[in-house]
Amino acid sequence: MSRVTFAEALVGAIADEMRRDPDVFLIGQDIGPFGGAMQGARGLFDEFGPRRVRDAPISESAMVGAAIGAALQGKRPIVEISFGEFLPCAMNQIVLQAANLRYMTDGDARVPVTIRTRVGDGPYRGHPQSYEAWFAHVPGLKVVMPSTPADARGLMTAAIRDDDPVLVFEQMFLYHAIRDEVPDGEHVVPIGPARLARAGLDVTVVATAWMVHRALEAARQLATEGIDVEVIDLRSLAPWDDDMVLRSVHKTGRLVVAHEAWKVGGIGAEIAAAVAERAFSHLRAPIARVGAPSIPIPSAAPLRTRVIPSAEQIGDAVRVTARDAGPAV
Amino acid sequence: MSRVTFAEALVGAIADEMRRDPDVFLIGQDIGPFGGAMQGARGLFDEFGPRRVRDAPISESAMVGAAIGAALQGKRPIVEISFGEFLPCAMNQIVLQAANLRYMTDGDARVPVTIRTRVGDGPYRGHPQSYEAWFAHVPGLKVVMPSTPADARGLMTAAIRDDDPVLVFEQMFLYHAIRDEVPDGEHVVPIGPARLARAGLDVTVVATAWMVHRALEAARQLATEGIDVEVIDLRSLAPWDDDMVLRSVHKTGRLVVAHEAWKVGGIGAEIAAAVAERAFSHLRAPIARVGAPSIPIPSAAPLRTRVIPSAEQIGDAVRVTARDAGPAV
Amino acid sequence: MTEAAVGARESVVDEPRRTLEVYRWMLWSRLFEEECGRRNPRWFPVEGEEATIVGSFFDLRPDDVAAPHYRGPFVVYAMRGAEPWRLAAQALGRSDGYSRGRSVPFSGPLSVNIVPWVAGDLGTTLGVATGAGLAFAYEGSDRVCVVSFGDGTANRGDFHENLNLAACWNLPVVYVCQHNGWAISESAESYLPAPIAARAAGYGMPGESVDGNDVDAVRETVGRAVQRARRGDGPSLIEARTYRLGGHWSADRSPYRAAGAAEPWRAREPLAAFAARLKEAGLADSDALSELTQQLQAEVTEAFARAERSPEPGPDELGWEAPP
Amino acid sequence: MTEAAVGARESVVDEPRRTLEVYRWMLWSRLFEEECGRRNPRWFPVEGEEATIVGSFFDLRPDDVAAPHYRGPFVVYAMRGAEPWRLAAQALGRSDGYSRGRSVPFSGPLSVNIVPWVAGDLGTTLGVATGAGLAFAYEGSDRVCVVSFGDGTANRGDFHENLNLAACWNLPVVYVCQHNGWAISESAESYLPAPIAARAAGYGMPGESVDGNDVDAVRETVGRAVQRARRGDGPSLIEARTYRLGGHWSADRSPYRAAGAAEPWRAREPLAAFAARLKEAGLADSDALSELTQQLQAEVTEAFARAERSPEPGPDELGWEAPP
Ligand SMILES: Cc1ncc(C[n+]2csc(CCOP(=O)(O)OP(=O)(O)O)c2C)c(N)n1
Ligand SMILES: Cc1ncc(C[n+]2csc(CCOP(=O)(O)OP(=O)(O)O)c2C)c(N)n1
Ligand SMILES: [Mg+2]
Ligand SMILES: [Mg+2]
Repeated sequence: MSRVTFAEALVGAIADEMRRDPDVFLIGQDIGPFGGAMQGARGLFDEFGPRRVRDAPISESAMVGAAIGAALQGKRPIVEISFGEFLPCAMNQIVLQAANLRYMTDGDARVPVTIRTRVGDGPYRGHPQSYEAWFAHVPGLKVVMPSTPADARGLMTAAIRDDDPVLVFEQMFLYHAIRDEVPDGEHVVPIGPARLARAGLDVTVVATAWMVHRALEAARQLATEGIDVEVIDLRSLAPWDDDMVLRSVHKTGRLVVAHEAWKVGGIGAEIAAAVAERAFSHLRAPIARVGAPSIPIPSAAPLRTRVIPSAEQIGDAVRVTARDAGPAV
Repeated sequence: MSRVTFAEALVGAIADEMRRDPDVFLIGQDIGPFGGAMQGARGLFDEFGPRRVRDAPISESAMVGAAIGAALQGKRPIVEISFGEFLPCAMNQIVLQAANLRYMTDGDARVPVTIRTRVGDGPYRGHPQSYEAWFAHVPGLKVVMPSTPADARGLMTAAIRDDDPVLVFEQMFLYHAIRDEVPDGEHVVPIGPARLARAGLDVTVVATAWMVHRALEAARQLATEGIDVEVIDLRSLAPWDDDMVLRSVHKTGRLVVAHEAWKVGGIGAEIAAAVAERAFSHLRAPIARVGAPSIPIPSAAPLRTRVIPSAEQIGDAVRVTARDAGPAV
Repeated sequence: MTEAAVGARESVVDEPRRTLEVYRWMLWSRLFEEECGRRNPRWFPVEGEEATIVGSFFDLRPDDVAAPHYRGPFVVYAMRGAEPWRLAAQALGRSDGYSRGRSVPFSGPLSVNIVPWVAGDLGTTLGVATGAGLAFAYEGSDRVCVVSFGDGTANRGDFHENLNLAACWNLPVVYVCQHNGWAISESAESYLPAPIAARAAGYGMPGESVDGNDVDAVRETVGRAVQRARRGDGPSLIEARTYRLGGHWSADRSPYRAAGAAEPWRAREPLAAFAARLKEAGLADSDALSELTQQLQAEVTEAFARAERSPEPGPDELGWEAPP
Repeated sequence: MTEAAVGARESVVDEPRRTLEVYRWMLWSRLFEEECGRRNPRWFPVEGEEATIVGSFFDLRPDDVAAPHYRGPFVVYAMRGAEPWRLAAQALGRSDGYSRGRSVPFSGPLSVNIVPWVAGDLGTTLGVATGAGLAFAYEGSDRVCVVSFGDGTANRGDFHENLNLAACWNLPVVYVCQHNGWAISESAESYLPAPIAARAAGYGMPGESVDGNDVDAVRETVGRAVQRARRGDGPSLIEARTYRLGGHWSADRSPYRAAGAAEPWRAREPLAAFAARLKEAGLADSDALSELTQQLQAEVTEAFARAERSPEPGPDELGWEAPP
């Protein structure tokens, strides 16, 4: 075990995979001597040099397209899109090539491309919008979003080893804020299973990335009020762990979903809808969703703070949910 | 009243707005002498000429960007993206410019751009994927999806007159298949309110575009089985008519949502989640969603048929929902 | 002509056997694609563009990657080993088609080292092809990728990003514009303010224009660019000027095109010209050529007959989360 | 020099009063932006690029549209009438900033006919600027739009699509590349295989390279292109070669850049050179210039002081569906 930051865990995973597998390489902007946006590729250039750590022109679409093409030739490229707000520039390659290739070739083509990108609020406040829900809607793509250094390492490793395209959404606030234990050596977190971040009996909170931490913060407060919250860190958004979520809701009968992206049409909508479809008879209160309100994410810090869901907001949603006595038919 | 096709209704709305307002013009591919993909711009070039009906190079991003820029100068451009599968090519302009401008300028900038596009299965089977759910997730965009010639005309008119960017998703199967009454003269369908396509007491079905027709077909069959289905044609996806949907669910206690796009992460997820949040105590059965399974939409007709939700599938979902006796707590 | 150019000409256009083979493939393409159009009113006819297509891809090595334009790619798949009857099944959307009915009709098998068509949006295959070049550069191999695309497609942002990326990274990719003068109903004058080849200078790569109806010229020009790429000297852009004799799709009568506009090009359509040259050079006589036509037509007919016995795709072909 | 060019030079660079005004704005930009950087470690410094920026936009008419690059746009907003203290408030994210804290710090007021910055993705403003030109062409007005963008941004697909669209439709847009040799940590040699100006030929539009540190040359070259656009003769591409003397952001010490790499450029930074020329031409003496500096610095300081009294944005500024 060593204590590393979220960013260090991500870089560590990439470095280890590059050591293990000569077909793994990195394409991105400013990933060379600069070390990547927010130092998210730090040290890789020094160790692996310009052949395997390739600074690219500002051409997100070509970067992703080239990664896909190289993947069809047996390579396992990682594309670094500096910030998630640039994914729209590469949308055609991601949605119409990466996602379709395997199915449309009846499995002949595999696309082991990892697309990593930084999203959400963060220390520098730039480029906060996060579109992970779009990609979870598109068959053929996998989507992960870690909340801890250990999962950052394990999911990045799994993404690189996966034979399908995987998008890794790296929340920026977490980047340098957290230092935590990460297993030494091989550490793979399979894509799919969620993580039980806190066991509880009264209310299930399903959260992603930064909101996992805020949900845990809320849970600590709620414990003092006699509400025992179960926090599930979704960590894989596509596929997502319906099993763990449904089992938890069977137990608690109450569900709150929390994420940083816009509430409307966010990943929480899918979780909530699936639970309303498949665990309805176990629900004892309305499902609640917590997410950003329907405005573009503003720039100034005091506005940003009001837009991004707080631990208090999550706590309030849980309180309302817990208070509800059960369905009035 | 005249009886026109869906496509004719769309073209009629555009023509009328162009006659009314000299600032309205059309940008697209093959909208000139050719008359637009699937004849969706038929006759406009003859009447308005090349200044106002502008054939563009294959440059979806520039087309949308140019429309936005012209809109900031007081024009009201309509951009025709021949098929919805090309929206990913213009995603950066739609999401980062069109959607942000009004909010980020504190309302100084308005973006009266209409983006029309063709989606779904259709007579020629090309370009079936439909991404309307993405846009409903992005604050600052409006999204409409008509199912009848009358609404096609009325919503297109409203879109063109709206001061915000509106995406009009035109389902291709409906294009020439339906001929129906459309009011003569001015006909505006406000963006927002849904349409009660069929009143019923037992189960609410919320559907979009083609699936409205299939839901009605299912409802006719179900009526013979003693199940009285209420069909709501959502027609506006952002904003959507939570009021009508919630009121209907209050009455029926049962909800099925149906759309042609992928079920997972589709617009149905948002509807289902909102109902599970806000009308939970009225729900007497699990919410059911009907949509395409999680595979890229295949090309061959027999495969396509299996992927696109049928009236039978909607009917089955309703039957299961109706049968459910109410929540077992 | 430079030394390299002479080398290229020698290596690609001097062997009678190969010249006849080129003719054979162009003819095969004409007949096979006609059959596709006959059975599918939404097929995209390639008549008139065969010299550009065959000339661009004929001389590639089997281990090179070919990324043909969506219009007329079947001959490229066939030259590289795809089975005609399965291509026919692909065109018809049958379960023996290479994608088993899943992908667009003009796709082909990955096994013959192509970039398959998995969607209909133009421009993205330029990215995937560039990526093949990236893999080859990464490996230090001497494989190359040739990608063709339409003159309309050359205006998509992906064109720019990819040519620039290939130039920056010195990738072994040859970009061939299959310039047929049209993008559906729009004529190239309306969307191309300058020759495509003039765009090459902006990326510091060679750009050449070639008569796309002269298969020898196409082979030579593309051949030179391929050699350059193979040597590690980077990408090139080639504009092959040809003409779409038919409509955008088979049933399209092109009412938007001035009457007679295609006539000058019909007069110089590549097959007849090639046949005349073969006869002139004594490589084949009329009898041989019409026998060849008959033989190929028989093969094509047989391929389609077999394809039509292939079942329509069903649940097995659907795969993944197939609903019951 | 052509006749038109002479006309352009006459109209833009011959008036002493205007020349002094140009100097004043360049100096204002230097001082104002320094202040921004001092208060915000994530500011994007523009030191060294003032001649390109002021020279590109100074001679526009108020009813023209200006779409400046994200690096250093404040002087463009100010020249067109934006209030410095509100720009300062914008830079600081205060409620009196033009976007009331909503948009990125480098945005400005729509009222002065600009393309505002509403997101951080590079390239999209090229589309919006092209659309301004479309509106002008549509109206038949003689207004024009000048848009500037970085040398790194020139590789985005939007560059290609928009220059081509403007060329096809003959739009009155002048595309100015503010070529400062860097895109964050990458040097232009790594991402530009050829000069940007060489890309113009691919769109059949004039392309020129100009010394971006020579404000007269920039004014003249852009001025000529503006006149051309105003006359209805269509778009142009201009590459103004300048240099980013500082880091990508204020606190960036550019460790990725070879030590001393900036020195030759620092020696020719535009302000000192301009001051020397003013003195040489007898338009100003050292005293006048240092007095001007003091006066502008005082104005800048006052603007920031006032901006800092502006409240932090709160619920009122949030708007729309503001949560309670
Ligand atoms: C991104 C995108 N935009 C528009 C289309 C619709 N479309 C299909 S074929 C075609 C014309 C293509 O022209 P060109 O590239 O010259 O190829 P050609 O058809 O002439 O072979 C168009 C516009 C598309 N398929 N993809
Ligand atoms: C589409 C997009 N990709 C990447 C970035 C990240 N980024 C911000 S500034 C910058 C460098 C831009 O270089 P250039 O266009 O030359 O402008 P300069 O910073 O030199 O003024 C990059 C890559 C971005 N903002 N947008
Ligand atoms: Mg063409
Ligand atoms: Mg730069």
